[in-house]
Amino acid sequence: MNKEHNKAKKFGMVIDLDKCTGCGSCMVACMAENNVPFKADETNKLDSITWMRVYKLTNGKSFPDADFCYLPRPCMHCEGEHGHSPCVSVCPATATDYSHETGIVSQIYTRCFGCRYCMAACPYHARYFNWWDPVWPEGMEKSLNPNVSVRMRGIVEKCSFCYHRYQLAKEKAYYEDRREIEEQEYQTACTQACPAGAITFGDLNNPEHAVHELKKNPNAFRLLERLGTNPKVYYISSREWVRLAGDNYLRQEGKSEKN
Amino acid sequence: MKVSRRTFLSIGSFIVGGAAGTALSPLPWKLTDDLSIWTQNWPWTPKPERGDVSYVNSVCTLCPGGCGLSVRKVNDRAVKIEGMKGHPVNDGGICILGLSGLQLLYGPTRVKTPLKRVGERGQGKFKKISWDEALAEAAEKLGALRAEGKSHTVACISGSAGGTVPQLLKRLLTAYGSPNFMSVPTMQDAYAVTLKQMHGIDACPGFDVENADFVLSFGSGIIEGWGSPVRMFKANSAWQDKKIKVVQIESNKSNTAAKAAKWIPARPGSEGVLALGIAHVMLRDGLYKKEACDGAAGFEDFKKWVADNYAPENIAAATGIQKETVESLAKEFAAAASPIALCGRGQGRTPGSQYEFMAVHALNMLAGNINKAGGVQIIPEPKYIAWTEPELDEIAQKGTASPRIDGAGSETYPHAKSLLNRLPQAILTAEGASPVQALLISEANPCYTLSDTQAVKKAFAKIPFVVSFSSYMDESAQNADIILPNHACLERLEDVPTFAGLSKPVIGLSKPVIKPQFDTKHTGDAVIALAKALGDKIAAAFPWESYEACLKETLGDKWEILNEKCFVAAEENIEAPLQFFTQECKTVSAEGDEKQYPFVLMPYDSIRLANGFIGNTPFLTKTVPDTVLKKNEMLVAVNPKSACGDSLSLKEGRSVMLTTPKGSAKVRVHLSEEIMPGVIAVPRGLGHTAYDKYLAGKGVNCNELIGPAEDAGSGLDAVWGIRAKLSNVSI
Amino acid sequence: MSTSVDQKKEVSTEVGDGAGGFAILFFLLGLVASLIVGWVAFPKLLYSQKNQPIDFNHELHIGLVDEGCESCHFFREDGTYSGVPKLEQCIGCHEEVQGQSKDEAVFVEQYVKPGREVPWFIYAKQPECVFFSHVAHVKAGGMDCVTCHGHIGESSSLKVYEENRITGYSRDIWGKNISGIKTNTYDRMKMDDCSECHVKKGVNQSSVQTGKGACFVCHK
Amino acid sequence: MFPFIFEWVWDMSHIVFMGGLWYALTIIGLGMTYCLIKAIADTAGIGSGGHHHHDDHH
Amino acid sequence: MDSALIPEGVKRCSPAKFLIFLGVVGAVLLWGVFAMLLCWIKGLNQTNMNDYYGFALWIWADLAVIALGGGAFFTGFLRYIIGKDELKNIINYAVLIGFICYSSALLILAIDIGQPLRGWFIFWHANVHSMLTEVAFCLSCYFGVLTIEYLPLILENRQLDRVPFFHNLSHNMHEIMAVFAATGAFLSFFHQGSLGGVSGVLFGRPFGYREGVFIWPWTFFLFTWSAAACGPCFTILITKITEKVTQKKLVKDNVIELLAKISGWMLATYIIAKILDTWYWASVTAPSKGFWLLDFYSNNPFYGPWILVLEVIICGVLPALILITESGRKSKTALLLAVILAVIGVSLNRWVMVLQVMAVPVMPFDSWYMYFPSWQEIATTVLPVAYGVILIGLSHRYLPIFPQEKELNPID
Repeated sequence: MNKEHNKAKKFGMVIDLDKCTGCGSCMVACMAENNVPFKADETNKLDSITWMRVYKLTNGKSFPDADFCYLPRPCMHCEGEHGHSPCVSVCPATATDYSHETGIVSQIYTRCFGCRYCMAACPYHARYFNWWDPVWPEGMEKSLNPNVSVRMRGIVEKCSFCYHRYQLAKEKAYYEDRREIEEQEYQTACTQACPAGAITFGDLNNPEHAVHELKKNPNAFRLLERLGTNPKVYYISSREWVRLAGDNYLRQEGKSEKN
Repeated sequence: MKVSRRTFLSIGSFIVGGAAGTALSPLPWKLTDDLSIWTQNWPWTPKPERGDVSYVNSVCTLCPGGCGLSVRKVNDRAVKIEGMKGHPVNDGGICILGLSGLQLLYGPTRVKTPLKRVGERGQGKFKKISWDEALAEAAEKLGALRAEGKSHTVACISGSAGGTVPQLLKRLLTAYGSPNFMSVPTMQDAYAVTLKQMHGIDACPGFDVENADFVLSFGSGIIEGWGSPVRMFKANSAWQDKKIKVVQIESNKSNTAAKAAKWIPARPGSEGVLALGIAHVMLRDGLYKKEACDGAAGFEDFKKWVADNYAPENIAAATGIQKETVESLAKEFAAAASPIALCGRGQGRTPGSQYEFMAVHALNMLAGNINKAGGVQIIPEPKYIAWTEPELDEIAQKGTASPRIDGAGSETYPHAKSLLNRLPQAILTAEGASPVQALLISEANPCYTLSDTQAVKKAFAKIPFVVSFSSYMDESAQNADIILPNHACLERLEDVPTFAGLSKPVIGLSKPVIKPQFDTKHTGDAVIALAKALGDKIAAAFPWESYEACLKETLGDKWEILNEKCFVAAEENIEAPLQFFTQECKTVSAEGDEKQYPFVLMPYDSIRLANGFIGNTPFLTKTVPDTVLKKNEMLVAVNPKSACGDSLSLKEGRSVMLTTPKGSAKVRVHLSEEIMPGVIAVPRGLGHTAYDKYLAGKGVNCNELIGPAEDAGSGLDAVWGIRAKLSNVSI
Repeated sequence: MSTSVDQKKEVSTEVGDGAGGFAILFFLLGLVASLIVGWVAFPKLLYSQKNQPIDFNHELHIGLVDEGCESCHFFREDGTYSGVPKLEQCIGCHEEVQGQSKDEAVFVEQYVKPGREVPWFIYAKQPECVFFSHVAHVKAGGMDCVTCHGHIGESSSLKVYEENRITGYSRDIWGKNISGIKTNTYDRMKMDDCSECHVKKGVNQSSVQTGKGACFVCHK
Repeated sequence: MFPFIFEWVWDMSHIVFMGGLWYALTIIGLGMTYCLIKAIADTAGIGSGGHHHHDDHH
Repeated sequence: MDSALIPEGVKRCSPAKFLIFLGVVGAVLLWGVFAMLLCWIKGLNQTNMNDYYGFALWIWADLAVIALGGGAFFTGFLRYIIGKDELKNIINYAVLIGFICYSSALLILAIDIGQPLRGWFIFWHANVHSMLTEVAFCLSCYFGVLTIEYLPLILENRQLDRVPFFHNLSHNMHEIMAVFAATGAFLSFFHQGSLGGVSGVLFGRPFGYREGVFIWPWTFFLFTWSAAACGPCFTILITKITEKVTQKKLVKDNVIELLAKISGWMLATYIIAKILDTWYWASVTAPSKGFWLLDFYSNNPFYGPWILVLEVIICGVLPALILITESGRKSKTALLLAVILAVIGVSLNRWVMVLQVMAVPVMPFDSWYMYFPSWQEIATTVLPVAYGVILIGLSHRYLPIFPQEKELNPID
């Protein structure tokens, strides 16, 4: 291994649900950055590709005690045990992979042949299938980003933590004879766009990065931790019911467990 | 035919040999490989071209927010809109609409060349014409009207009143001889009237929300797009960090209410009463800032009036809020060091009730926060456009002296600058020919955004000549006779004065990021060309050779810095003496009979639905939840406990007829615990009939179900809802 | 599997009359024919031949510039690679026709004067799914151009561009040799060639699946 | 699938999996080759003389 | 007309009747082919699958036909390895049914994947950690074995058998059939198991996830076992149907009863293991992930607890009891009922292990969604059935499938 690759990074996110307003900027920033296609009718949310999806969580109570909260869900880039995230090990053609260097679950779209096993494996529904050919209205292909390839029909895709931005940041660093990049040089499109500043992105292993401290917040939790997926996206909420909505609990289990 | 044994054997051997040889050659293997590579490079899957990357700064004009943009380009393509770091309004953040702005720029809904109507009005049948033809035809029509002495029958609707382009349009009308320049009213107009009445000055409000430590919002969609959206999102995050209490008063649990520390679901329409109830407690218990209020004009009368009429126990029935809640709210508000009360419902795109604005503003005055940190800032109107008054010929003098069609500035509504909401009625009630013989529409879509759209369309049908400057084929452009398409946002140069409740307003410069994609013309240039074609004194009033020259001259020493930074600070706040009021305004109630219409329908705003002149982009519509839109059907939110008669049972997803005194529409029911029983929440921003397949035909335009409610105080549209009923869909 | 063979009568196995010889002859005929089709005709049919719009003399130019290949194929300030030069880089010297060559005249007349970019065919163009960082290889990795691009810099004329009719790839990606065998590092530019070097040098060998590079090292 | 392919790794999982696979393929392949060659030989009258005896199987 | 092709000593229906039969079933086949082409040309948007139901009708059909095709490997195993000689009278048909099932499974897989032209990547770029890789490899290899087992049968056609080379080839293949059968049994064991592993290893899907040994979850073994138990039941069922349609007795009762008896004991032991597995999963595995049994079955209109009762008790315990008792096997009605229930049971098990795994929401704020196949999915699923019927028709008409047919139906 070259020296510069010795220090393993673990890119992750901390999303402050108290700040998240559910405005959807992260979703659109992601679509615009990553050339996500759209159809005339996208109201069937079961076949609508949104790498970043904002879920609405409700506390199930009646008016006027009803409460709700938004929860943006990118790919969790699960580490599982030693990088065996739920989706990576099941891919029969090794089209998706986990990198120990960055902690990112990567994918080769051109390798994927569309068996959808990874989608079955992902409990977060973070993976999407291209049921249709991606078509842009005439003229609108001009807005496509050349740093991300357009995915063809018949394959699976998902959030990449805007890995191309990492590649570009590294290119700039190499040009300037640097081996490391700064925290601000690699930020995902959703993080950058979030008008509420609710998303923080960085290297969870690096004490100098903001996420390193934020993830230790006593109100921080991850989605479905009990499954052992070991996700790299953390959420913060001051509301207990929201924190409890992040995982499944048996009826007899005290609600105090996650205080 | 009997194949001989030998032939059979030979052919067989040849085939076997061929198969063996083929297998030993690269043919099958390379072909298999290449076919799979073909699927990886299907020619119909776009491959975006790579190239030089650059960033161009500009300012967003898709809403009044005035955010700074940083647009990423690859060669000559704009590929991504991002927020400008260091911009005073948004500092790197950006809203969902701004992010998808390239879809408007490159989208199929653009008007690509000047168009002339060939079919019936509203049919959407146009033919392409050249710019020369289009301008000549418009000038000829306008010239003819002027020659007939009907110059005052020409009106103009502009999306906003500020900035050089609206001012050029206004100047054109003045020099031509018409007083009828109208802008699309928003809560800013209601606030302007409020400030005029309560401080006696012409000014705009600024809200120093960043420094407030208690926020009392009367239905303002703080994170729904109110004010300058990104700035408000950032303020909301700062409040979360600093644990600042926000109290949201609203019958529907909006996103703002969900983020607020406290949600008070008051009866819809009673917000003003509630504000005065709070004022009552503050005055009664001496909790107001005495040094600010004592001795102010009308204070004693106000005090007595409020004491007599707005005791918390007396307003409980009207507001549905218990006495104790009002008491504690008043105490908390008064106890805060820098509290602020906000109003303007939802995004504040409709002006609202004057009574409510004044009542809420009175709370700010009582709290002594006028022109204080964390309070309401009184900011003068922008003054950088200082052109010499145009010289008027005889026709123009006569024309501009005639009364405005909308009644703004008349004795009844002396403070109003324009009352667009009164225009359709004025046209429809006029005897004989329409009082508007020609209409220019710029950056506005009245056929979609005005209340009672059916009436608006009827009124439009009576106008013989309509010119649209729209960049997009919207509902109003579709009803025009001639379309003179403007460059879209990011294609054009334009000054963007941004107030939008900013405590430190800015003047931005929207710079062209890319070359115009189609055969469009800057509206500023089109106006100058029209003026030149009309000749004489009208032409003389427009001495500039182009819009760019005009803008450069207008901005003077600001030009250079604007070009460099894209923004400069506007004027600082000004002194504002307090003037209290007593019974000048009345509350606005929902139209319709309570017995016949058991529900109250309220439109609600969502940041994911653009509801103004700009229509939703495909990306935006993609984010709309399936509890709002399912296929082409709109869902309205209703509390499952709502009483709606025996004949109808509310069920999730059920199709029902929603009827109001203004019209009816088939919608689906979304049961929600986040809304007060008896209220129906209808999303604003759906139901377009124009645009493209990504927007047209989805849902119902709520403005079709709601009629305008003229505010007795300001004359502005104060409608906030209407009575409604739900019934079974007749088969 | 037979269970009824038992009842079968004996079957003659006589072939006789030299049919066996015929069979062998036709077998060989088929074999040879298909081998010729597969090895000779097929590659000819598979690739279309395209001449570059104008010829270019690398050898001549490299003698005139100071910084070798990077003089024209340079890095931009953000570290991205500029690739094939744009017209503006050539215009400095080629505003007017230089020398006698016919291509030179065509270049100036048809491209420089109207300001039209030359639609070069790029031999080494990787497909859309590939992210390749020149700066990582040249600056950080210290590699030279020849390793991947061969001795194009020493050529005095541009070779014919061959394009795969099915995939649209340049033939240089798969390699000139139809069987895909390479003898030099620059004979082929497939994923395996990238990976071979990466494995040897130990670059980004971080995949949990293969212990080699993960997808996003080279793919986008 | 083959050692020269990118995804091939010389580890236990590959040895067990691919070992099993190639073992099965080899048996199938060898079995079929044997049958074909023997059938050709039988037909050409080499070896057993082309007449097999029917009592050698059931 | 085609009498020269029909095996000696048996009677077949008239060519006209046979052609009508082919025409009717062929029309259904063409309908399926049309739907298949739609899926290939226009893409999988022709189906009602979505991002929540990424595996749907087809994968169920795949798993089901493979389980039902298990009769081939298990009967082969019993006949060649264990030495149950009587089974030679049904092995041909078991092989044919297996061949149909497996070729259908491969065809469905080729339609089901989003990029059929890249399907070979599963072999080339194989990820040996994926259950699906194991499925693909073993499935295709085993299909090869089935072809090898089916081939001599084709060569025994009266006309083909006259060609000396074919005759010799068929003879030689028969000689070493035990080797192929053993390899087939080995491959089958693994791919039936790995199909079970497909959902068993999904640790993000608590409904499907099972603990197990080494890399194999319990479902791995349960799937193999259930296929061995229910596959022969399917063979019996199809044999009975064929007898009904041809109005002839084709296999002697003692053969059927032997197979039924073995199936019965396999089913009985399987269902005990299945109950143990369910119990352990419901009381240990699932609760550790925050679910208890009824969380998986309530709150939705379709996947109720009935599905568990039907699968385990009615279609598991009941047929097992019938088949392990001699009177049960001897009664024609009871035997038929038992094999039908067993076939339904194993199909239902595969349905649950594919569709319900997808349907159960894992994120607490997610919902149950229902799925209804589109006509294209139904047509492509019917396609292999039509193909199977045609192949059975052709094979029965022209090949000596049933060794006992002549004896049982002597021609006067």
